[in-house]
Amino acid sequence: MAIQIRLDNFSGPLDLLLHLIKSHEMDIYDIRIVEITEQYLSVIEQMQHLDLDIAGEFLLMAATLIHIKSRMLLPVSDEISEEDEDPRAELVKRLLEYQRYKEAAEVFQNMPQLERDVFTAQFQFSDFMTDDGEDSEVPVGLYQLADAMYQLLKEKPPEVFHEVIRETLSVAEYIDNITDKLLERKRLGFREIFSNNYSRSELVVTFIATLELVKMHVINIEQMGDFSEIWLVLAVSPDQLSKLSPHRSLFEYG
Amino acid sequence: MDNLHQLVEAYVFASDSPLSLDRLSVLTEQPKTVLRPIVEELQQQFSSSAHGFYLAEVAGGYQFRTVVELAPWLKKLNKERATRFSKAALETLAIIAYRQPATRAEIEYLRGVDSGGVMKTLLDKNLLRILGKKDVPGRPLMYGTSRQFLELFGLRDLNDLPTLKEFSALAPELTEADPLNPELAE
Amino acid sequence: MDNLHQLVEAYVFASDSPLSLDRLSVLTEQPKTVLRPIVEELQQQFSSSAHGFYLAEVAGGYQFRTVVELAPWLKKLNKERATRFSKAALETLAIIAYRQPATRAEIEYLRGVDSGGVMKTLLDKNLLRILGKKDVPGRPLMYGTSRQFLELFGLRDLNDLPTLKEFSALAPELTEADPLNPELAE
Repeated sequence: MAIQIRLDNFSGPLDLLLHLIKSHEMDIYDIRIVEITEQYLSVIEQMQHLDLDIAGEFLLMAATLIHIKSRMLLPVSDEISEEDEDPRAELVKRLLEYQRYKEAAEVFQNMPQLERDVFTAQFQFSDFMTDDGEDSEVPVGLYQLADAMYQLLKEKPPEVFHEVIRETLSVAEYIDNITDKLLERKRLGFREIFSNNYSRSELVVTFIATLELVKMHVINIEQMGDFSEIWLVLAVSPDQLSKLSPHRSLFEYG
Repeated sequence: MDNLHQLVEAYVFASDSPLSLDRLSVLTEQPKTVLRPIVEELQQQFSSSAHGFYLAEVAGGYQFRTVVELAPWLKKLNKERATRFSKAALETLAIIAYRQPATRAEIEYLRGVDSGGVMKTLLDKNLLRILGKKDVPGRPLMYGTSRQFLELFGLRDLNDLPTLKEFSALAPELTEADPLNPELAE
Repeated sequence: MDNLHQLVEAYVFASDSPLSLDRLSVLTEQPKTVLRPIVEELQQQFSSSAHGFYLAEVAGGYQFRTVVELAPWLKKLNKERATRFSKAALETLAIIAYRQPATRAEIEYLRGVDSGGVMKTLLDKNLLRILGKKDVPGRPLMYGTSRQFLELFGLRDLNDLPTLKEFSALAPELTEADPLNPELAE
């Protein structure tokens, strides 16, 4: 059966999945996973023109379906089958939960809405004027407060904040950090040289440190293909490396 | 005061948002025990089908609103101020309304899609508010619905939300769906 | 139509501006000869002193208005509104909340306008407090937020302020703007 489905009619992968389950008259508690995966993938294949962000979310669900399918095909060993959860359980739970809110959204849509179905008085004061100056006032909440700050920062160039983001980060220190890690591992993924919650300045300094190490022929940079992981590989012996340390002051960047 | 009934009616009519008994009490300088029967009287008075509007109880207060049945006619006033909500916006609103406080990660786990943009729109329309931070690692923001949300749908309070069970055809043992693990969403 | 009276009442009630008989005629799809007696009936009905508003004839149309005699009372509605802030006040408060201790010069640099008046209002409302003098030439005053500020926004402490980083993540198209580090706000 050829399905003509426009993905933008669906608010997300769960919405699409629910639609497929219903249109194939499946029981949500007993999804025929092979069939539904096939159907789902065929819909995804049609979406050549979809923007990448959305596609990613739909593809994630495709991966989930394929994963469940593969787990269903695995032979079930007798000993643990009692405790083994149905591979579909998590998905079913999510679908049911999503379905409730999807239905709630439809109920909301049909409820009488102010200014659409129901109106309040368009009141006019008699014979005295109100202070119109107050009209621009907004109700106050945390969102409004944070938004006010956010809008201000967006308009102002960040140079105002250099005094607060200036941290005592030296390139030499970061060169040491990277070489220390390389002494342990010989080979490091580019992403691994950053701490978990790096700040912008930390990122810059780390990057400069990396370039510096390449320039000094201490490390080599390798990449297998476009957009794949970038690897930092130690190009000198550990002994040579330790000799570098005394000169670290040369790399101080003020 | 001689004509408190008249004054209460005028206040409710003139206020741009629903007036609570507390507020009315401050405005009229009368105790709530005196005001309550007056409000009830007004409700009764405008409940007759002869009237085009009635005294609704919304968001913890009272407000005159047009009768729902006249909606198709009143559309002709062409006020078009109403927001048309997208499916994504209504889903997000529903999740937050029923699960509040809810974090962005929880919402996105449930919907399966990035919801930041939709949430921002709802926040800008004052339908959501930030309730604080959740006491879990990373301290994500928690969101809930606002007073304007109640006003939009003419709800007295959150207990007034349609019960999910009423329109959900779930197997009975599952109607009390477990709260999902927010951690899973991350 | 069965209940034209009800519909006319609702139209006049919900309309942004006074409704003329001509307009009412188009809206209700009824001739003016039918509508005129209905409008007169409505005028009569709301003319009693029991009502807080009446059907006024203004600018060639009809509109519900509050009774003139109640004006002194109704003025109080303006004064006793729930907490609202002007954009200027909110901006100033936000800058001080996130960047305290902050001097007036810093605030004015960010806002680009004189902020003395707004700051005075906020100080009068006890939302700000003076933290001391900054050790720079001229020794300007440093400002921070008060306990009342925390109460107003339902915050336990300043760490409860939404981090601008998470906040900006709501709107992907804006993430290029430099998000502030929450830690720096203290």
